[in-house]
Amino acid sequence: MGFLNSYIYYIGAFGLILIGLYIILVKRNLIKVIVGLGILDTGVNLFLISVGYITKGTAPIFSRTGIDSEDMVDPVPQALVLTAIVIGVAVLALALSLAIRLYQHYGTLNLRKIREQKW
Amino acid sequence: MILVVSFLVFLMLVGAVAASIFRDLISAVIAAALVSLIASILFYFLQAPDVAMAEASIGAALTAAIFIIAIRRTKRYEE
Amino acid sequence: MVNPVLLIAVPLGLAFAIPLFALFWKAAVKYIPPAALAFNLVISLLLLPKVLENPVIVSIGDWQPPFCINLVAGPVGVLFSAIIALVGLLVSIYALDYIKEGPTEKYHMLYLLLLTGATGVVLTGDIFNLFVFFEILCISSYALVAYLRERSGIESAVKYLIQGAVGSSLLLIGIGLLYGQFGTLNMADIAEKIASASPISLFVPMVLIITGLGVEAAIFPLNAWLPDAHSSAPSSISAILSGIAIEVGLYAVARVIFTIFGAQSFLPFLALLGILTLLVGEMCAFSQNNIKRMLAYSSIGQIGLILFALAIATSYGVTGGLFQLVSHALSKALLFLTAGYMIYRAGSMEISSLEGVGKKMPLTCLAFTIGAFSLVGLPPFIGFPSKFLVVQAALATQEAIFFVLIGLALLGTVIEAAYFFRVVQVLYFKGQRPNPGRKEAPIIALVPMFILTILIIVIGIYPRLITGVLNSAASELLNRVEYIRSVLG
Amino acid sequence: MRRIVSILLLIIVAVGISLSLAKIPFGTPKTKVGRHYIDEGVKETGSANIVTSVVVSYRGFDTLGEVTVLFIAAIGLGAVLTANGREKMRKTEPASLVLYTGCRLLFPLILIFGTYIFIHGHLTPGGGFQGGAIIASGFLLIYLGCRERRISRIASNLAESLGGLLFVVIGLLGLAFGSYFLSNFLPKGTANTLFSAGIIPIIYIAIGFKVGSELAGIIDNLIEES
Repeated sequence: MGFLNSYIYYIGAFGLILIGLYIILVKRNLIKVIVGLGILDTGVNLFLISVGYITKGTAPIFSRTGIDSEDMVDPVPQALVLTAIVIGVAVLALALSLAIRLYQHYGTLNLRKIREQKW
Repeated sequence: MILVVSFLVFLMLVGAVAASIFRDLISAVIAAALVSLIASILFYFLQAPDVAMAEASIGAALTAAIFIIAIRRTKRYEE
Repeated sequence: MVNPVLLIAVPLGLAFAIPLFALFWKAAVKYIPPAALAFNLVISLLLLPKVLENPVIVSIGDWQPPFCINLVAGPVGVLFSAIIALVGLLVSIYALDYIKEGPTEKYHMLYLLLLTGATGVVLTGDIFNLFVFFEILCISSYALVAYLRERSGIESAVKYLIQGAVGSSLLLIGIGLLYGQFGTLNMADIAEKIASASPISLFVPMVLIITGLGVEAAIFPLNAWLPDAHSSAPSSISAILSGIAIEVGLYAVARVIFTIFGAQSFLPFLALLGILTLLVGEMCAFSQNNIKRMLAYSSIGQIGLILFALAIATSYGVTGGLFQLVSHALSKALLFLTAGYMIYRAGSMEISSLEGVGKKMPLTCLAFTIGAFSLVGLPPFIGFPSKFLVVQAALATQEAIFFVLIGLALLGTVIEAAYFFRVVQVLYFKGQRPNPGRKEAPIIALVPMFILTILIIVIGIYPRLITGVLNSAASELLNRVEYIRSVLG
Repeated sequence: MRRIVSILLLIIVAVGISLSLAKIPFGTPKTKVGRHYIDEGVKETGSANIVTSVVVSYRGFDTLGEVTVLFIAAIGLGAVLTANGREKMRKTEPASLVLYTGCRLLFPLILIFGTYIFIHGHLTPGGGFQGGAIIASGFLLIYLGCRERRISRIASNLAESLGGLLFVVIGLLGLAFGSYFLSNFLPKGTANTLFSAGIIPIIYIAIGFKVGSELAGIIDNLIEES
């Protein structure tokens, strides 16, 4: 139980990161690869938030008076993750528009078949 | 509490694996949206309500929508 | 007192205003990027004498570092922002005529934002802010590579985007690990605390961050995207990607290694990577028939040489590396700009189809030849003093490994000379077609080529014009204690 | 072959990261900058939500970069998907009456909810990004339910452009009045009231409009047949 207590969020985050990387490296379909990018992003965000967590902490909002500021979790990773989420959705949207164009040109999304140029 | 979190993490990883396995891209996108949604619940447990809101609205809803629009304009099944 | 934040804020504001201009006065849109970049050039040149004495540190918001994001306008930052503004200005003048098709106002917006992102990367003093500006740089270049919407452009943009996105995720993980250990994101603050951390826990974030930045900097195993992207983008964008984007990536790598980690033991490995990059690039360039792919591979080779010079990590070596970087930025921008119109007139990117172009467009081809000679390192062009300085620095180390590596680098230069001379020979001495009808590039495209040529020759003859700046830039990169002191006070 | 190499690579990544995680135990306070923000944030910025004060004030420059990234994505997507010639829009079946009426009823409510989220960004969880995303999802609903309706491209460009300009101009005003870019030059008021925290709500409103119109524009561009 102690192991789970201290590592469960890290396990989730790095599980997502590794699965995302696996999809990107192995899958052939471009949309699938983009799904993998999304999962990778989610994993990174979860990792950043877990870094800032304090056991039995509270959200860093002084919504009423008398909240003990000692227990507040770190606000900085939350700000970073807000930025990272928006950047992630921007990259995904651009990637999807490229995928649509690619499909119009080649009639397929299989990255192994689209090899006009050498790597 | 810790059991709930463990179960959610397990479910999230299952969702991610499912997103990698499904050959129907729409199902894969739904699985990825499930991952985002559970991640947003985890953000809430980690005392980050701002991030939870952003992840639920941007990560789960809008991303899934643009994926589905893009799939509608390309091909639904992975070859 | 000129505030360096204007270098970022003003182009950003103008880029946001372009949609408004497009509504009311569409013809004016294409003059906005040159205006913004000319403004940046003036500001950078005004800042330059001041920062040579003392770096200018400005905060964003009312707080002091490390509690806010700060800009560090030291010699390195201002030198880079001046080069970015100069090359960007010349290329944007060239693009006034070159870019006629497609959604041009979107092109101009993305172009201006790309250069703003590059300026932000070189000026910022905060590692997460560096990530954000890096993303601005990368995402606008993905979109610009695909600008022509041809098969090859879309395909290479997709490859570029996937590799770049994975790279930036790795970079973000590395930043997260650093934040978890030190609880701060300010580069000077991290650098100050890093001495107390154990090396094994630093190694992983360092590798992740360098891998992430290395994708954009095109260091050897991570540069699969580069030849495709550089050859299928519009020529003006190829000039910027080769002349600015890779250099900014290299700057970020150098800043991370020298200032944040101070990793001396990592440097020989980096020198080796640099030489590998150089050899791979030059050999692939030698076997190309497509002129833009040849230039792209030659960029990889040059990046390898710069990386090698930076990894020598003596004052000489870093100065040489920065000099080589400036010389590559000017020469490669010139080469891509001239190649753009040569391809346009010849109708094909194959080198063999350029036969006789030397008689058809003599000025453009002369500029191309000067750029090529400068890149090879012939006097009296800028490439000569820069390569000479690198060789001198490697010999001054008195270490066997650097002797061997610089020998390999010279071998690479020989290969480089071979393929550039082949192109020049095709341009002038092959094909006796009887149609020497003169058709030069338009005058507005010749002006930037002319200015670049003049700069290449003048700095080649009087290298002292910039060696002073380069020297103090090198000492800023090498002296991390001074950097920490000037930021944190 | 490719699969085996990838798995080996992943194992190396996993081992490396778990080595360095040993230095970052979960759940223990380990921050220095964040502590300062929690202790001084309300006094210094006047915002009750510390995350908002970090996003907009302490790290406002990141946020400026971030809206720029979204702007670039919207423009780049438009540039990639711009039709080469004039092609016709695909005919689609009209939505059923229930869907149509439901969407039209829900749309203003969603807009109000999004606006509430970003106006109260400095008091409660939420802010410009979340509110903007909610507004964009309202437009998504309109696209799905009432297919013949489109937001005018000019209005969305205007909102995008003015939102971004407002952000930069506020920053430059801060440079003029407070001698720092993005300096909080307005009175900060008392924390936990709507009119407090100086420039923070204004910037969040600008971000809300910008993010909302950009995301709606992205959806619009993707949905349109080209």
